[in-house]
Amino acid sequence: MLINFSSKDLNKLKSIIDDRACKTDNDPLCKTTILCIGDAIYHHIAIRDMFPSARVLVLRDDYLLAGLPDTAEVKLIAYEDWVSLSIENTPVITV
Amino acid sequence: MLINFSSKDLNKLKSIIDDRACKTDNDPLCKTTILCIGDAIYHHIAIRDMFPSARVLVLRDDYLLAGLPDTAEVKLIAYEDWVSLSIENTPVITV
Amino acid sequence: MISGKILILSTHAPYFSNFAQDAIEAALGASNTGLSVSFVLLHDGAYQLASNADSGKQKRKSIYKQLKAFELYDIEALYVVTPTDDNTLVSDIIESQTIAEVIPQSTLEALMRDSVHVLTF
Amino acid sequence: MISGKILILSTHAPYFSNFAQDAIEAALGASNTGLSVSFVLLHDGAYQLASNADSGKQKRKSIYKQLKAFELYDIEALYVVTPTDDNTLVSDIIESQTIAEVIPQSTLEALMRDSVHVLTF
Amino acid sequence: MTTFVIFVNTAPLNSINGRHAIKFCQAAMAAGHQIQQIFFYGDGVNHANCHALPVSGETPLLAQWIDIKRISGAALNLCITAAEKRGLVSAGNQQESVSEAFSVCGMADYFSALHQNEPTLVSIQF
Amino acid sequence: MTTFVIFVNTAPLNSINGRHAIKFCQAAMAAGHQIQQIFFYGDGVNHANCHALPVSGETPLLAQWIDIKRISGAALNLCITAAEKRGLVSAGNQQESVSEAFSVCGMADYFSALHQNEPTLVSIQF
Repeated sequence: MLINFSSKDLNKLKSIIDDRACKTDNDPLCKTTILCIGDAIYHHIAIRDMFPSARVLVLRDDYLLAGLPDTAEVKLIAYEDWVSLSIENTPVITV
Repeated sequence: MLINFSSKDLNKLKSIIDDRACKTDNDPLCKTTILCIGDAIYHHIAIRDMFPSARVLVLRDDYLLAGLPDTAEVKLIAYEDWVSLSIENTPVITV
Repeated sequence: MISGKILILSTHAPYFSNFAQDAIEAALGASNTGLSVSFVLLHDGAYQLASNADSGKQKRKSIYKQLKAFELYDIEALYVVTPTDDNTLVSDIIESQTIAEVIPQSTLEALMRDSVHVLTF
Repeated sequence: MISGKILILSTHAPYFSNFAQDAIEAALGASNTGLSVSFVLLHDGAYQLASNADSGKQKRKSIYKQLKAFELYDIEALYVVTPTDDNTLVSDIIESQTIAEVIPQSTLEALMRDSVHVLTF
Repeated sequence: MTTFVIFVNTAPLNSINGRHAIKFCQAAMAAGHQIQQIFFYGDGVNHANCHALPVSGETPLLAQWIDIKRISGAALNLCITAAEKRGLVSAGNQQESVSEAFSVCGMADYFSALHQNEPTLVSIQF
Repeated sequence: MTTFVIFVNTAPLNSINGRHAIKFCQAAMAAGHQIQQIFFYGDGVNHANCHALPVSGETPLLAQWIDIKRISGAALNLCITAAEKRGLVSAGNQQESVSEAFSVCGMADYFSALHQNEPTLVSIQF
């Protein structure tokens, strides 16, 4: 499952997914992926803390467009990665 | 000062006004008035708790449109009151 | 994974924006095309279940009545998710309604994982 | 109360919606008409001060450069309000910029009370 | 008597704020106040679209704006920059989808109203 | 090869999501995938307005949509109900402000694509 999260309303994300459900069956392939886009990029650390079992990624173009620092701490991905992620992690849910 | 608050982002309201400033010079006429409209009507109690020194009102039409219970606890006002409030409490700030 | 199914998530309060109406029209459109539709109210979407909304007097098309009519349009299931925070306002609305099946968040997650297509409004 | 003055509050992050641009264009319009404009970045609006935004490469009109050019257009004052919560991301941005005067929330409140007209974006 | 200057920058469908503005103007007029102008900015310019199909059973917002203009004499001013960005005005000309009750104008039409030294002038944004 | 069905329900100015959708489609095409259709719903229908003035120095979104259509063969489908509510389609006819690259259609055009029993079909909303 891939969640494209574009909002700053973290409660909305919490109402959709619980951290316990982010890693089903202990199978790493079943991990939920949360991709922060748009306004959500400012909250990627809070989101990572909120969902430690999920894989939390950030869209590189948006992150750089905002002028935020490219540190090792943040996992930035390109559009081509987003395409692959979408294929490998259906359903894709945009929130 | 009248603040028309239509959002559910309470942090935005907090970034604009501090409760200490809601009652200036101990003059009751200088009280800040917060009018909850639109999505903010669902949060009027949280807003009242957050700003105990402010006068917190709710637009009646929106409250009834949402189907929320008309209790004594909530101070509902009509459009004609909104007009008077706007005249008596300039500037009017819409958030 | 089963095809021919769609999950629609409605996350906004009614009347103050167009999202609740957009979600309903998408559900009807999907059902018309023969898709099996599961419709879930969550987050602020639960407020759509307030049955005594003053929509008639204010000349607004009733969201509640449209949700209530879902069964006439072969919409498979109407759910509302139990709120995760303690919000008495929304809890009261959910308790006093009878048109949506109340499900825990874990069921929503199962619904999402079982879906091929999801739309969110 | 002094007339001929306007206060513009810009509360949104840049680029992801049109609000930051709308606020800037309103400020320029007000200044052109001879109004004395005070422009305040607050809440997510403080993110507009990130000077190394990748807008050029992504072919977006730079919000930061437009704010920086405010003094050329007789815009009286550009302020940014110290964030009320401890947000290191925004604090770092505010500390490393030089185009906006940093003011505490109490100054914003004084600005609002002294204003006759206020627009928020 | 107070004179109101109204600023609308939200779209008719996306937000209830336009409806708020209409009912506010109606209440202000009923109380004997004046509406000097309604200025449509940002997504608010979409209020001028005369081809927008109203929801069945709902009173069209456009008809209510035109009523406010008729009764109060308030100008319905459309910000040209915002209208151009949204394709309602092109090469300086209103598209035929823009209601004739609206006037295309610059931001100066709004801000010069605020410039007047009138303590009885109140500006409100919706 | 995967086939994508794209759903856009945000306005071009109000949200960056439309730009996301464009760059996503471009990346998908570059990787050899197919775009079956882009369906514009809600405020997304405003993407079809050919009179919208692009910001100077920015590549117009409309031109990029048309490029995607040209290269991939993807249909640019405009939901008729959403377009009518926003005055882009009136009495069943496209307004002259709607780009000819777009086709007005019903929701069935989108949902019947999802109906097909294709495991390689992925739907994404922007």
